[in-house]
Amino acid sequence: MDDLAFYIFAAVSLLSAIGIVASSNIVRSAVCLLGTLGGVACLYFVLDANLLAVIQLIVYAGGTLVLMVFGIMLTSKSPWVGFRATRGQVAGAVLVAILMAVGISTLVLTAEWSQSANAPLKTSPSVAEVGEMLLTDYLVPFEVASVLLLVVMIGAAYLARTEK
Amino acid sequence: MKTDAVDIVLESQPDINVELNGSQIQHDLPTEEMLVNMGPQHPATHGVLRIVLRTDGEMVLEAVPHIGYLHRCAEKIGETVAPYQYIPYTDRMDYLAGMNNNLGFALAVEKLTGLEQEISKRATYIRIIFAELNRIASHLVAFGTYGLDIGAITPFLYAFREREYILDLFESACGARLTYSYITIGGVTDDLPDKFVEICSEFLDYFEPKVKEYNNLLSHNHIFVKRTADIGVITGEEALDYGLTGPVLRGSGVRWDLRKVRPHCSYDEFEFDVPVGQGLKGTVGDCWDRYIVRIQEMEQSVKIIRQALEKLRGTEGQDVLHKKGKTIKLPDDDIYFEIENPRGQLGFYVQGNGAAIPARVKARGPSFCNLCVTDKVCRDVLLADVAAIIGSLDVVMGEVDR
Amino acid sequence: MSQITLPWIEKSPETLSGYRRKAILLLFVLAVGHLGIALVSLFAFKPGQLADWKIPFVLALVLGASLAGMAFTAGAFGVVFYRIIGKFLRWSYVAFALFLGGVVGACLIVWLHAEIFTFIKGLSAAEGEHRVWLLAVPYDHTVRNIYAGLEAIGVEVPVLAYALWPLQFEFIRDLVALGGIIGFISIIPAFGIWWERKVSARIQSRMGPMRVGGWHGWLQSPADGLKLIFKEDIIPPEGDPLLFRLAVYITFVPPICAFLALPFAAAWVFRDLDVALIFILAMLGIEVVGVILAGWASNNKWAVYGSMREACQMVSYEIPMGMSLLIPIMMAGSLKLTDIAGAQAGGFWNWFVFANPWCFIAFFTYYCAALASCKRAPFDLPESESELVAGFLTEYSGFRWSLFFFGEYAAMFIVAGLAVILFLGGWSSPIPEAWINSFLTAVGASPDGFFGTLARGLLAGGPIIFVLKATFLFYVQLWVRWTLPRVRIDQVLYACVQVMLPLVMVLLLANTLWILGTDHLQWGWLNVIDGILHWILVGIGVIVALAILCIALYGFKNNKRLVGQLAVVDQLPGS
Amino acid sequence: MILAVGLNHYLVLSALIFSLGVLCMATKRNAIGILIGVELVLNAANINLVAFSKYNAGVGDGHIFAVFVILLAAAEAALAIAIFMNFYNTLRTIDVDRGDELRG
Repeated sequence: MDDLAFYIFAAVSLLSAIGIVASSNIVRSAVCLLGTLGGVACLYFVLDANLLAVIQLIVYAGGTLVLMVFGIMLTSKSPWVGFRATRGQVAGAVLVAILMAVGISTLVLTAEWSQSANAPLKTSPSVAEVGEMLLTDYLVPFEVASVLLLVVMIGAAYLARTEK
Repeated sequence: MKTDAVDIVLESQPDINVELNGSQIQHDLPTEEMLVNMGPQHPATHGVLRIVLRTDGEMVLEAVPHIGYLHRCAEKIGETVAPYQYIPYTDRMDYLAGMNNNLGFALAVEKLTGLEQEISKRATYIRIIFAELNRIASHLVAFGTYGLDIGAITPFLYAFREREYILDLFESACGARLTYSYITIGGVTDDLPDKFVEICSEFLDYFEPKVKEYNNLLSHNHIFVKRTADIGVITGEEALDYGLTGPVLRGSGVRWDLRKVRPHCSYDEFEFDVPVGQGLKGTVGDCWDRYIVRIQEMEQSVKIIRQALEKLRGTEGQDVLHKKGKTIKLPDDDIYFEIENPRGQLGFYVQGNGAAIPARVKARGPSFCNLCVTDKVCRDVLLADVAAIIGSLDVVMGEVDR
Repeated sequence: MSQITLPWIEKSPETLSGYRRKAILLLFVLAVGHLGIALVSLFAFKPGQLADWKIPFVLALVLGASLAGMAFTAGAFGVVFYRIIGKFLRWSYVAFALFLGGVVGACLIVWLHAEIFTFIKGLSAAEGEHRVWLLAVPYDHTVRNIYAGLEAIGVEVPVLAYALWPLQFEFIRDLVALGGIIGFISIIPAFGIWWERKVSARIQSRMGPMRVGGWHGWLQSPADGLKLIFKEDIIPPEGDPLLFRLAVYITFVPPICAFLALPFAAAWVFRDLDVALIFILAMLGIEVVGVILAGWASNNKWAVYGSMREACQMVSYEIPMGMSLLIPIMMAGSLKLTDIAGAQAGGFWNWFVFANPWCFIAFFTYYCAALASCKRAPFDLPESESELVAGFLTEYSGFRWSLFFFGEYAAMFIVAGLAVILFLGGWSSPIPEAWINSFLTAVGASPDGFFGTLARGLLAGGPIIFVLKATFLFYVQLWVRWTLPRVRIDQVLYACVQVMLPLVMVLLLANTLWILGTDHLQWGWLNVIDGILHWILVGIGVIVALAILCIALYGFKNNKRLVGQLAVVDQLPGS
Repeated sequence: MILAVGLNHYLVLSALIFSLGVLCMATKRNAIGILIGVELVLNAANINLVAFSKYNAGVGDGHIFAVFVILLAAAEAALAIAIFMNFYNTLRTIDVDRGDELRG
């Protein structure tokens, strides 16, 4: 069942990702991004990372994506405004991307991972464990991240204002 | 990499800093101005008013009212029919206060022809009763729809519940519930039905405590006060400059009521107050003041009707309709006469040329004059405030467009 | 029901009888046909001939045909005899009977399913790996195996073995449960809208829907739904048709997904996620995207206004909402909704809302924020009628429009349910179970007997109590909506950022320190204060509950006095 | 069974999404389109982290890293959109190719 779920959600995320690239309309790209984010969140569920999945949904889909759509609305005049790259650029980019995908995939498939790559661990960290790790082992990054968020909040508010 | 769309964006870019009232408005975010058509089909424009809003986000920079969607040549028709036949057309001007419109035109014509002195006392009191009942009905609609504009739906139904009783009273007297043509040249078309006085005073007993209910429900509601106080302030001077009349003028603190200062229809025999806006919740002349003046006027109308019902007791048997009303010929003269309508001063200019049909009829509608202040008040307000301001002006488009 | 007219029935008196005769004939044929299939399927399968390769055929042909035939026959029966049925429906209290019957039936079905699932789980697995030739998935129980189990409990119907065979897969069981959830979700708007109309009518001293379905127009919502389905579906040509269609589903699906994690009782939950609470919040958050897209794709300025307001409002109110919810989480020490509700069992004084002052205030901040995030009045700015025509809904019509309302009412129920689980004790009843048990013993009924089980099931907690509590909070949402005017957008944001956010932060901090003091450091004086405040809050809660009850009773008894009465007007000649 | 999912499946999926993200960044002219590409790349990285945490190292380190990545992505998006607002305010377009001048 998990395998089937993986294939379904992987297909959803991949197709949506392709949709992001293929769509010339930026709002449609953003909607496709919702598909990818949702698909990846479902993959987290499949991987037993429940906390991460809901964080992905609440922060990415509920927060960042709304912010992006907001940004799109503030910066474009009609739903149909789109900028396209030239054919040459697109061809080059596609070539590079294909090379990159093939290269990384080959690397991944040929690499020898330290443990058995096909036997998932039975125990996944629970929410409580992740929380405890955040407040013990990773306390400094956690606090730094909170300061960073504060700085970003102030910085974003400052930057978005027009100069007086 | 230039595309057409980009060029359009570049060219049509208005200046971000808009100069208004001599003050520079700085905007936090780069935004674009948008022209929005509010109306003619919009729930908050009370009919077919169309307001073109120039907005920056939620901020309304400019609001230009466009009128004429309900134009029916009412004034021109006045030149083709006799005054007696013109009465039904006045009903359809301010369709929420038909009685008052009838009264205005009837009084103007009576003054012109000198019929004024021959109207019986009973007819006068009946006219006053119906004009004031209609004032209550009209203010009830204003109160209810103002609640709707602010987003409270329930007061509307309460207002209409009471209005139904008034309409029942009207129906019993003249058979119509909206376009009455009851007050006519030479008096009123028919005498009061049986038991009208008792029923009417019972209605007043029932209605008076309801005003308190409205105040509890809406007037002093925190959200309502927050939405209306200090919004759309019109100072007394501005109100006079713009020629505003009625509750809109009195809301700005100017104690001017034609029933007091130039009493028509023997209003001078009655005792009543003229409520004015005092800025209880905010500044004098804000939306809340205009609103509360209407509520208080309903109470005063109740007072007037009570007295009129008292005075009516000794007048049984008097003729309520003067025979000459239908057959008058207008002298070669003109007249302009104003009365106090629920919405303000309703004036009729009638010019005769010796025939039965007037040479010219012109109406000065209070809603029309009050509407002109929109442009001034709806600047630098939020979109939601536009609904609140238009609602507080209480315009009736039938009368604006005529 | 009788209000719905169908053209092919109402055409003319002559053709009507003809149509009806033909329809009845068709019905008869259908009924006989599927009775035949049912009989054949009952007797044609011999226990000796059970074989796994027959499973797809039996499921598709026999069971599928007879189930579809039954459904079709029932539907056609309803259509043909709707006049007669309509007469029955017009009897008062039929609505209640049907509603109660529905509740009891749903409970019975759930109970039956639970029994069947445990029965299948209890079967011994057949040896070896089994496959149906079309189905590559291996399974444990063969049809023979299930039949053996059935025989052991005395049910010797071979076709049942085929029917039960799919239920051994978790997937199928999930589908069944999903069917239940979707059924519940479709009842909420249908019932909720009708109820809202009745409540608003009562508040506004009028009657509300009175015609369709007889008793108080209780079938109004299905009739409206039918109308909406047949309405013309308009898509603005200048907008983005794809996103216009998609936006509906992005708004409609997440609240339904949220039901997957919402427990109705300890065992009545589709997936008891350990992050259920954040999952539900995330789902409510994704709804915004759909609304923004709806406004954007409509290419209508009012719609864009609506969606921008929605974005502002929802994104900002999610923060106080989530932070208010942190307080009960802190009290329970878990994100699992079943744990949080379980921690409040045993009497209403154990509910978190009365635990300490911070929780008490947090309940109200949560409820306000939830109102705002459900875009219910007084925060209904995104669709505010008098300002934005209909906001993001301006261009929508017909079925798409109704799907938005499905989503909205589902979200309303979810926030009400969350409030119940987190603050009001979830599905546990206000009375401790021990009291009920002792009362039952005092009366003379055994707590484990039939009446005892029934009483405990009804009173001591369970889905019925949960739904009742959630429905009350749902009702408060309606109540507020029909009483208050709408706030302005700047006031909405001011209330969130300047009032609610600092308040909730203070509450969070205070609650943290409070728990630290009472539970971990065990300061005696703080515990004393805690106890006193706790009982004061319980007292307030009892007073408020009694007051609401008294007002409700007063309104119920004097219901004539609420409506404006002026009897003499009826004597007027005109009326 | 060849379709049985293992670590490699996740890694290949992540590689594909990563490449699509890069492609998105390269082909989109709209600044927000580029931001979307960045989000894709970060998501690809996250899939890797979580998959490794599940199949390899075991403890929740991967989860923690992924949480931080999501957090940073959110922060980055907020900041980026603020910058785009500024960009748009100055140049009246969101086409990144037009932002080739160094004056503000």
